[in-house]
Amino acid sequence: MTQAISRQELLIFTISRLLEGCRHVAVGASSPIPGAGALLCQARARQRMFVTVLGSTRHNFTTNGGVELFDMAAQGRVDAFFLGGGQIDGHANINLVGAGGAYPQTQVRWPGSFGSAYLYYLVPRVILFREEHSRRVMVPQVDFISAPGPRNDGVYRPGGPIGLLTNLCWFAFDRQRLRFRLDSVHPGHSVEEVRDNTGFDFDCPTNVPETPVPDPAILELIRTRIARAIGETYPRFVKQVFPAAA
Amino acid sequence: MTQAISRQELLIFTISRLLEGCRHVAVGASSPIPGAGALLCQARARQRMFVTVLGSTRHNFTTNGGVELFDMAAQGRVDAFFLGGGQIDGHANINLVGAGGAYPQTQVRWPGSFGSAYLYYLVPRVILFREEHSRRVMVPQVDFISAPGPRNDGVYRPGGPIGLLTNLCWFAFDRQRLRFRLDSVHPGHSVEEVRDNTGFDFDCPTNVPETPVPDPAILELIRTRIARAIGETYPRFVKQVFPAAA
Amino acid sequence: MTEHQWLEPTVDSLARLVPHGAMVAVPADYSGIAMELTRALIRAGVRDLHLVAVPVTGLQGEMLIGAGCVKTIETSAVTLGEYGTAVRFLDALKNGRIAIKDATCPAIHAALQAGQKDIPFMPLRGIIGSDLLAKRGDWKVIENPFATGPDPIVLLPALKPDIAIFHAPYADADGNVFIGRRRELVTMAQASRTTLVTVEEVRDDVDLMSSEETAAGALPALYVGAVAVAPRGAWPLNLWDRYPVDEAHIRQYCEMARSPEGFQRYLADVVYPRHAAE
Amino acid sequence: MTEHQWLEPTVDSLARLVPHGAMVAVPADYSGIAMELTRALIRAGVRDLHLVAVPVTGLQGEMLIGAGCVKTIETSAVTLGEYGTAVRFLDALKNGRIAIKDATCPAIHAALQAGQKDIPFMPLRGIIGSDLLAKRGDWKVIENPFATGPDPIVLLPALKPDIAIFHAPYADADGNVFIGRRRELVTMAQASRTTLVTVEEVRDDVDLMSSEETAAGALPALYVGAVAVAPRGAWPLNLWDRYPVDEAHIRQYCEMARSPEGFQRYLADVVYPRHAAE
Repeated sequence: MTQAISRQELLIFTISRLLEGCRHVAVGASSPIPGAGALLCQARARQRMFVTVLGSTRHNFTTNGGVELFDMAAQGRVDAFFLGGGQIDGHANINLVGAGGAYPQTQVRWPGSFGSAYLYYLVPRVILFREEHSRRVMVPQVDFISAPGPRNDGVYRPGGPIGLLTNLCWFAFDRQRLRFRLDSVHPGHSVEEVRDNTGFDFDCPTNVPETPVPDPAILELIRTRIARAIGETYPRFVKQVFPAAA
Repeated sequence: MTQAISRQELLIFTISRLLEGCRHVAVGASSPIPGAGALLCQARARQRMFVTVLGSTRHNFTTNGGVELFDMAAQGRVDAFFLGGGQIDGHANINLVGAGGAYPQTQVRWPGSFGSAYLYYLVPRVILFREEHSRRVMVPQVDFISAPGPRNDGVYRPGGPIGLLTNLCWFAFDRQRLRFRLDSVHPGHSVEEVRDNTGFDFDCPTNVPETPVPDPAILELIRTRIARAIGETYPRFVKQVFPAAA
Repeated sequence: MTEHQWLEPTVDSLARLVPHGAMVAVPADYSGIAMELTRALIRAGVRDLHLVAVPVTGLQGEMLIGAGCVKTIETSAVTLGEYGTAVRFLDALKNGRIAIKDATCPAIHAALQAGQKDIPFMPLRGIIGSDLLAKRGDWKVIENPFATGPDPIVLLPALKPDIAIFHAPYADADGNVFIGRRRELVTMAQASRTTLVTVEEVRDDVDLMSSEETAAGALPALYVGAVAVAPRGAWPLNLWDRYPVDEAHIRQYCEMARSPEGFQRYLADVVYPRHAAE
Repeated sequence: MTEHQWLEPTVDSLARLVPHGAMVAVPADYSGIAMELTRALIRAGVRDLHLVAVPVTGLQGEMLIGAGCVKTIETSAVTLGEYGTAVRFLDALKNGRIAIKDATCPAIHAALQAGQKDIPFMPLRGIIGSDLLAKRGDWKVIENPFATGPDPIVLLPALKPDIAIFHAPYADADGNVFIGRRRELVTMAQASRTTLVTVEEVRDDVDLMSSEETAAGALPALYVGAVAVAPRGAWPLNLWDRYPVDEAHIRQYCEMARSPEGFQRYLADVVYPRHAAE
């Protein structure tokens, strides 16, 4: 008997759908779900697809040091990447530095901006991924802009966000209107729940579809081959989420 | 019985004297005599000394590709280098491109400027080395400046020429006066011969000493260990000049 | 091995080559962290370091900050990853005991590459519109002189640390250091005035420069000021895939480092005893 | 080996991936010259190439120019070294059949590094006062914006070739290419839109990415558009220290290339027959 589809499995599947057609997907640190999503997409791709998982030995195609991923991104050789944020606002600005108080002595301090202030401009398909969907995270305006959302400011920017994936829903980012649009709500959740937990305005069609779920064959693939593959880099995650594959 | 000191041996020894105290000497392409001079200096040095011979596998301390030597030079990690020229003038301008006619369709064309237009500015002890000492080479003014001699023009220039070594003599370059000064004439040659074969003005003291020659122990070292070492990169040169070591 | 001029007898003697106030570059956890040397720096009481994380730091930066060795930290992140929060870093930052130059990873790499080439600056895409730029007085924006229309671009001043520090599997008989594909270590070393390296061992039977295969993964001795042997010198962190992270120990650290007193106890228990034993 | 999507059946089919007018980057003789591919390009009759020598060229550039494949050459030197003069190059230059962008080695490296980072330009020291700068309209001089006083510095626009081409000992089962410490090949490949490689062999038993030791000397397959097997593909040049230069052959070339007719005879004797045999 098949277990119910877990939250993580839905997110992994959704990410794999969002990555379709990519030649090279890179996944940053502390990102087991995006990593698994990229590996799932790769497993189902018809063309050759490269996946770079930061911290992996096996899924690592760089030999030129830490700078290579960034150079690749500038060269147009990274089709998709993932960014998160302690705060995300309705203009797709993201904050990975801190909240409250006066910088640098903010009340809350997160690790720092990592590569966001660069990759966000250059990777054509940036997926904002933040599991926690609350008004604490989804704010009207971030306190510190680690990386700005797209603006019509003349700055060289071949890349940018395609949307924001959370535990509740998938927002697509509209680069014309510079706003999020609620594109699908995950099974078991509602538009009202999304609205209640989002601090920024977003566009919302009259009928919001439900986020598609993986079919049994894909689910099986996630639970076996993909779980084992991502387990190389994230053993603890796999132990917790896919105990059978650990 | 010791053979007479050859022209090449005198040049090798003179170069080794000019390199004393260097931590790292680099030698460019097609430079067997500078290479041998650097290796002789290294063999006699009291401190650790690095010698990079372009084209050598053994005497090569770079692992970062062709750019590394140039980066090293900028970092102050190359103490001495050698440059030549199809033409050299009295302001220490050097021409490795061509002479006569209108660039690029010059009557004579040499291979090109190589790294001269960069290393000449950055390496503190550049030794101009050109065996042929004639009015064809030592001209009043070069037809094309591959790399300019030092000027008081405010351009960042920690390096520059210390002098010019030829088959006839050693000219020191005076960075105050921006002129060459005849410092020594090789045994068997005279100040008059130098003057007759030099197309540019230079300073000349009343008494010009003779260029020192290597003692028998050093000569033996050149003819054995140094000849074998440079033979890795320049077998033909060694076969011709040091047949016993080839 | 006493014939090696470049070999320091102990990690503590290596640490004494780092002067107060030095700008010190350290790699990210995946590149080999000289943790034993970090402990030796704390034992030596080094002060006022300008720590440059290439491009982020974790336990090493956290401990140096906690021990009061750091005046300024330049980094794209300070994180202990899944093990917890870098509490000593947060505490020092909040209380104004350290200055921070918040950066983004490629900017640190690019600024070091400028140092490596000894060019005064390096242009880099992105960054414009980020508050990072607003908070850093040292990054400039110019119009790209090669563009036909308006095209603002950031210029980063070169980073030229005094000293680069890392831990590697081994040095060969000539002092060349095996770094594999961790080429950020090459950039760090070349951009810095000198480099201090701890290694698991010195392999007198190896000449890394003797073949293309081995030379490809070598940092030439020319860049290395001094080396000291430190078996398991990255502990409690991992050294690449040579040995794993000591997770239990790092969890213990995180537990103790929650309070200043706990951190001092950690120093007394873990950092200082080795010194007494020497 | 037919399962390798990235493997072209012949060097001639690889050559057909180079369009007329392409900007093609080639390495210096010490880095592995794809001479069999060069002959295939001549056989294919490719025209109007913008050849970028990284940073100098020899027999490869000379032959491509002699055969009329090149419109512009960008290089720091064209030289056959001790074997003689590059007569076909000199002849084409003198008769205005090619344009030349004279450069200096570090400028070509730096411009490619700008291409590798996809930044629009790279500053570089030196050059000011050289006639190279005067003859090139594409290099600019600005005042260093970080200096307190006057400090002119050259900016080089990024070089982004369409195709990088070289010869290497082998590709592994995944199409990763062993390049040892010839890291200019990495810069070339990353700066270029794609890279075409000839190799002595494909080693299906090797996974270069599987260890730090071997990954250090690998160009990842991600950058490689296509590979063809060309045993002794650098002939008559050497491949690193794998096989030596065929000195007798190069002397024969130099002898024949003295006249246009002799060069045509060389093409007929050496370059075209291989095609007929396929």
